[in-house]
Amino acid sequence: MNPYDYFTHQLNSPSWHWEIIWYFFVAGIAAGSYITASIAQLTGSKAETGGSVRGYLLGLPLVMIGGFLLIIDLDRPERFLHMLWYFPQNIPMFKASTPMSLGGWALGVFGMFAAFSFLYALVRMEKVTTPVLVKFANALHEGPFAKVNLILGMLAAFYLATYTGVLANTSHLPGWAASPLIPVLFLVSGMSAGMAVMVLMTPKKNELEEYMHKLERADTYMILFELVVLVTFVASLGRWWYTVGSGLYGTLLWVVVVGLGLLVPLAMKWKPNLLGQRTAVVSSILVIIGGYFLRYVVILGPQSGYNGF
Amino acid sequence: MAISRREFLKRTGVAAAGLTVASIGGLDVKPVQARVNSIKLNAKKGKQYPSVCPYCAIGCGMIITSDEQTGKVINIEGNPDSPVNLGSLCPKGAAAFQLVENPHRQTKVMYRAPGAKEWQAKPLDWAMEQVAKRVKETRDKYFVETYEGKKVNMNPAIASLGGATMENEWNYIWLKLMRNLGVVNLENQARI
Amino acid sequence: MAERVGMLIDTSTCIGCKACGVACKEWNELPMAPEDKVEFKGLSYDNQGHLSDTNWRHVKFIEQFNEDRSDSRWLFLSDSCKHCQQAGCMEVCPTNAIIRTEFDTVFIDHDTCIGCRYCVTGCPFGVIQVSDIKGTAQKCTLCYDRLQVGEQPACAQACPTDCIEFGEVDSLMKLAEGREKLLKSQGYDNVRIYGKSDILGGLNVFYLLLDKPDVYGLPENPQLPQKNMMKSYTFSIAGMVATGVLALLAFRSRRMSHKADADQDQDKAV
Amino acid sequence: MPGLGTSFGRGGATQTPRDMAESDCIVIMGSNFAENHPVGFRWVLRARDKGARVIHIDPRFTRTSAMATDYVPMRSGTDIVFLGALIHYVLTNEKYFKEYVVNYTNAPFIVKDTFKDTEDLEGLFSGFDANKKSYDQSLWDFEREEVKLPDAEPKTLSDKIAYATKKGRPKTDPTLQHPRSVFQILKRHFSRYTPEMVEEVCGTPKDKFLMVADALAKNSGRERTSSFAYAMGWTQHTVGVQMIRTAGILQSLLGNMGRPGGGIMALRGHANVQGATDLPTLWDTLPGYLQMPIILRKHDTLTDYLKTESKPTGWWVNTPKYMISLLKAWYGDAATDKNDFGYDYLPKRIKNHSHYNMFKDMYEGKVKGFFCMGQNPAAGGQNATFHRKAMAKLDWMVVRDPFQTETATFWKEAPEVVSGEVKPEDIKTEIFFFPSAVFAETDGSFTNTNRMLQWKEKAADPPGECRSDTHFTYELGVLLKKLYKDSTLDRDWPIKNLTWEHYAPNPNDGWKVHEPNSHAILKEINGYTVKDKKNLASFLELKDDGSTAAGAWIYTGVMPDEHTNKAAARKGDDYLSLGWGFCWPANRHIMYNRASADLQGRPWSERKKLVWWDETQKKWVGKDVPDFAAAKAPTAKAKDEGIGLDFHSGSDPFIMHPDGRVQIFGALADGPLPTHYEPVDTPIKNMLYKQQHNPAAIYFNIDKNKIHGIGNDKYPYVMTTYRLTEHHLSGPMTRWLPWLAELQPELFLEISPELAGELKIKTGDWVTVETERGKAEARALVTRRLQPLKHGGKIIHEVGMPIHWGYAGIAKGSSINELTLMVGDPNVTIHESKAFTVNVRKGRIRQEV
Repeated sequence: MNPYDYFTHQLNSPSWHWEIIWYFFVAGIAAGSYITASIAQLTGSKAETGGSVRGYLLGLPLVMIGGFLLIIDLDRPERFLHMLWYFPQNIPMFKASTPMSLGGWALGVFGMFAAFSFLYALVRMEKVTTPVLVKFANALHEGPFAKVNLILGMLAAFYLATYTGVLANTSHLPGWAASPLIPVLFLVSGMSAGMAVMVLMTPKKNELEEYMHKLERADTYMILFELVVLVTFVASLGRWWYTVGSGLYGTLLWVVVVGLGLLVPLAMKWKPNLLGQRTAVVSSILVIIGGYFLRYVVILGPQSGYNGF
Repeated sequence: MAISRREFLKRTGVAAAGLTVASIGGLDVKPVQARVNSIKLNAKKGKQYPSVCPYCAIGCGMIITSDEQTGKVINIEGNPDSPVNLGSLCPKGAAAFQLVENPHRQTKVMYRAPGAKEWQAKPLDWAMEQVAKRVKETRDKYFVETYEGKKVNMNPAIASLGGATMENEWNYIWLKLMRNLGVVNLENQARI
Repeated sequence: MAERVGMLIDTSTCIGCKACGVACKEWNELPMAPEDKVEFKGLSYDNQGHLSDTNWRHVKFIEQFNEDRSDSRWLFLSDSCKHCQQAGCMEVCPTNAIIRTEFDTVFIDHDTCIGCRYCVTGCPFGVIQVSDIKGTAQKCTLCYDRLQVGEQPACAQACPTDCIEFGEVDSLMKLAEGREKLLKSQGYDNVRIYGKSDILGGLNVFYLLLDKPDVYGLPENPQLPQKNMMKSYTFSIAGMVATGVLALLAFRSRRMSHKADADQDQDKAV
Repeated sequence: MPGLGTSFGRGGATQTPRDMAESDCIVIMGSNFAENHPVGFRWVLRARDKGARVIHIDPRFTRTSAMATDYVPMRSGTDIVFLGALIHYVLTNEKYFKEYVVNYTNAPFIVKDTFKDTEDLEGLFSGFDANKKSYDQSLWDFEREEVKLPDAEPKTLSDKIAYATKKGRPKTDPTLQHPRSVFQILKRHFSRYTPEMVEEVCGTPKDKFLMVADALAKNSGRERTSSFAYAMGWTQHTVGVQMIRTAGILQSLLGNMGRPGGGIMALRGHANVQGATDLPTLWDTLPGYLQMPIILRKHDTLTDYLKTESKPTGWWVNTPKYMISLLKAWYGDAATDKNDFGYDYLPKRIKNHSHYNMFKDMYEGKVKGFFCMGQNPAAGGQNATFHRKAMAKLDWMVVRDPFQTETATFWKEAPEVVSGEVKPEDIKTEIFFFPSAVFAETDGSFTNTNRMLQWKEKAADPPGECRSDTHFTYELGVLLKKLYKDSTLDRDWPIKNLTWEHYAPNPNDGWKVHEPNSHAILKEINGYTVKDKKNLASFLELKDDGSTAAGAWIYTGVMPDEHTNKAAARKGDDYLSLGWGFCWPANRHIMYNRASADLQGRPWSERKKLVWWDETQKKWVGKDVPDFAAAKAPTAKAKDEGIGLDFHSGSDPFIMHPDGRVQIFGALADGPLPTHYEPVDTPIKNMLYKQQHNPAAIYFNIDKNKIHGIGNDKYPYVMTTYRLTEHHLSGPMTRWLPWLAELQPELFLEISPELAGELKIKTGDWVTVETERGKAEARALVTRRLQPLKHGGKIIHEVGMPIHWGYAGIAKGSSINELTLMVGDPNVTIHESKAFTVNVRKGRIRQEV
């Protein structure tokens, strides 16, 4: 009889709350939209890229918002540069053994690629016409360097979308450390949410109808994949499934994330005219909301019940 | 073997910026000069006074360090040279610093008039004179020279409680003063 | 590089008096816990519950009594940072604020720490918490400032029964092995040393326990958080490939079926 | 400390905590050593690590039990049955140290036939006066040879007094067979204290008792020694003093007294409670354990007093020297043999003026003015509500404390004021609150639990208007002397002639706040020659002709000359550290250490060597200062006609006693031998005698101070009260300290799961504990460290609460002294908070109303 079960309460929660939830969500969408837009850019026709290029508008602003969220989450925000520079020695601060250090750099690098593509999007939408910029943007997106730039950009995006999951795995809270599927879950959720936003951003023009169709299908694939990954994730948590699967977080997960965020949009994809014109819009919004609450549950669930939460 | 406890008295107080090899994961950087913030000990360097713990009767030896400029006590810990406790203390002894430096500690003489609802602050000298006057009044009024035919010279109207937490020197001059005022109601915690 | 110093905590002589905790607070000027947290916790004589930013040494109370009290024992453990050889907190700290000092102890440099809180969940023992007032991570420093002037940590000096013994780790290990033999001979059958090199490469502050570690709330086999990292990265790469392929599939297939139309358009356009 | 005083001659711990590391078996009973004297406990652990048995006997499994090799449960208040049964075991199984008992104790003495034992009178000794509730102790005297006096004329006053009061030497039977020998009386007295009786009365399983008996027997005798440690668990009973006596008898039978690793370790509670008993701010004694004059005995003149108090044989023959030296120290030149050195001006006690009588007088309006310094009766006094009511009757009151304690603010924060029952306007007491300096802001000496004076230095000036108590006393004395300067009344003689000015502070002592001259005070305590004010190096130099002055003869030697203050000596070593501090008397650390050597002066065993006779140097040598006449050979013959120490032989170690031996048979207010009586509030009746409670106990039926009596079913559970290591007594020195308030923030009730189950209480619930005296509420801590005990057929539950809380401070809570009873043991009028009965119910006090 050991009523003093010190073990379960001994670990501490880092008490990462809304700033981190929003950062994960925003970073997911930034990466997801960038990857989708880049794939469309590489595979799609000139007409299609007309639509997909709007995806690039998301990258830069969301990265900036993400960076801002990260800084205000710190207890000493004024020292955020310590993430990149080790002042006591005046050398760059780079530490492969911690995802947070790499994540910081990844955010920076991806921000650069997102900026290029953001510029390209403005060029394509004739918002920017200064020749040198136009030439530069086109070179990077249509010219010989397109493949290299977009591939590298996508790698940075992929890392940005998954490192947050790896960071959660590289900890001791049972709910986070038990299953290695969190990065995949965040990635897929980011992709589907990103695509959903791009769907919302695409104006009703018939020449984009082709592109819209592809986007819708990609989004459907992502939702299906996310469903699979989510279920396997909860199963792979083993005895710690309850941290996300039961109680308040459980209801949010099964009802909002899976139900509203995945199954309903899936049904809408299957019967596009369920709500007539507005089905696409509604399903995308639901996906986005589902994406947010997925992060809410996966971040707060495993922390609840520990000191400092 | 263990760093000897007697080191304590030879406080060098040199704030060495330690030279460390910090293992920065991945990138092995040249020895990192551990920039240590202002070492607390400096703040605690001061004049040391051997003392004895005021709590239980084991009589643990203590070293009180007080700051030379401000005259304030800045640290109290066990005296490694005392054979009673070899530098160790119990939780009460270790917290003795807060017996000295504590915002809840009273620093003003307070007076409560009969029937009053609140304290009033009063100067120390005034209070001392009042107490002396009260003692004389009460003693003179209720003094008993003889009782049941025997010479007793006692003063039943004044009582005193307390003593086990104060020094021998106080106990001695207090009992000397009280006895010579005729007080018989004189007690301390040895009974409780 | 000074020698590798640490502390042996021999729970067979710990009387649970919490002098170590108070001495640590006195020396490091740590305040009382926030008013609302100070209450009767019902955890036997432990009303603090765990280490925190204002409590760097916490004494645990474990009552082991069977129904008829024939087998009765009250275990105490003075818990603090273990200054591990492989320190989870140090490995995950993104700003290198947690350094290995010349005494081989783990020290948080409060001028570098940015309060990101990653070390709080990096530590397998739940030792670290970030202070809301100072905004930096707080934990036992093994009295780094005292060590530099040749003194032993405040808790080791305060411990009335010499349960916390300070010294060089290898000589302490010999002392611990001697104590282990003595205690076994006196009938303490499942006494063991917790913190040899099998645990995170060896703990500089290690324990002589009277029972299994989890009775004391210590993990049986703590690991660095990085243990999960590689597996996690491999899965994320697999995930990347999967989503990449799926996305490509979704975007390219349409092009296949309409390849003909595209060619036609080209013909028309040309 | 009459328990140890009556048995061995001095009221103080006989060994040092360090010496317990040499014990082969340590029995901790009536004490929670690890909890309340944690640093002293290191030596018990060192003994345990060397293989010693550490046995803890206590109603609760505590921090001490956690460290002990064996834990033995028992019901509070039944210690005499347990210890008596140990004596019974030692006697019947012949496990006593025969040579030690025959020669060093009064076992062979033959008692007069007027003595009748409790076995004959069903729980009473002969000579009991029912309405005076006291014994005529003359019936318990020994059969004596006729008196022999030295032929030389008595030179000094002490000799004259001794000649006048000398009695014959008691008759003895070294074979210990004589039916009226102390040995046989003892055997018969404890004949019914069998292991079965222990199981019946104490609730301790028989096998556990026999394990303790066997461990003690195995670890005593020539080669091995055992020691006992006790504290409030023994003293706070109506039979408290007799509990200590029982242990004294047992340890003497086992031959453990005066030997390394043996003896009785009295663990005293306060930093200077030993000092406050040596220099007694107590009602019954003068410094150095001299009796305070009282009209109930022949104390009319100095000579009457000395005849009554001085003992013709043994060390106390010197009483006149000490009394006259004290008076010389107080009145200086004004004290001459013409005015009996001012003896008549000492106030005479007219009755028992101890703590409860003081508050009874206060309650009845006889006490008008009250000094309360460094004590907290409003929460620490038994039946605390009564204490507050009494203080409300005062005209004026002075409170000195670093914090606003419960006593300082009873008129506005006490529960009865907060609840509106009592209005501040109705409390007419005028109160002066003086903030006092704390230990770090004053110099001076403390006397610790093994009689060692240690000097502490002033480390800082007290803040604001805080002043030390010594400063307050000195200033008050100066003011009073000024007020009485021109008085011609005879009764004011003592105030005018009191030696006081030499305490004046030294203005350039380097501090802003100047303290009175502690060195001058300590010098006066130590004693000096009147003519040339030269410090005395030993109490042997004290005279009874007024040529010497000494505030407290037992401390003489602490300041052998003007420059050495032995209390400030700081050269320790790894055993008795004679170079650290000063142990009274004469720096002896282990008292009665002559008993560590046999009749020829050789140590009983090489392993337990302490003090022995060195034939070549012709004096006693060893690891400690010999507690014996330095040059008196072990083979020296006792002189029947001699007085003082001449009356003793070279093998009478207990020099304070008239016969130089342990008083196994030693008269006290409630009998010459310890007898088990049930506590005043007890669930079951006395299984041993018709007499239920201590016949000589002192009761106070005043206000709501009601007794529960025996088997009162309104209050079925036994309650014991105790201390925690994180707090100090009623709390003023710890509950205001954040670091300690945080460790134990709230009052709790420890309760066994069995009882908690019956009352449907879980850990953390609020519970209310009730007695006739009052109510207290606490959080429940359900724990198996407490257990119900079987007494014959009946199951008795025990609960416990720590004593530290009160309605002021950072950590607030009910004071358990709302529950306790004002009742006194006959010898020292100490209360019985360790064993009384209560009722426990779920919920808070307020809920019910």
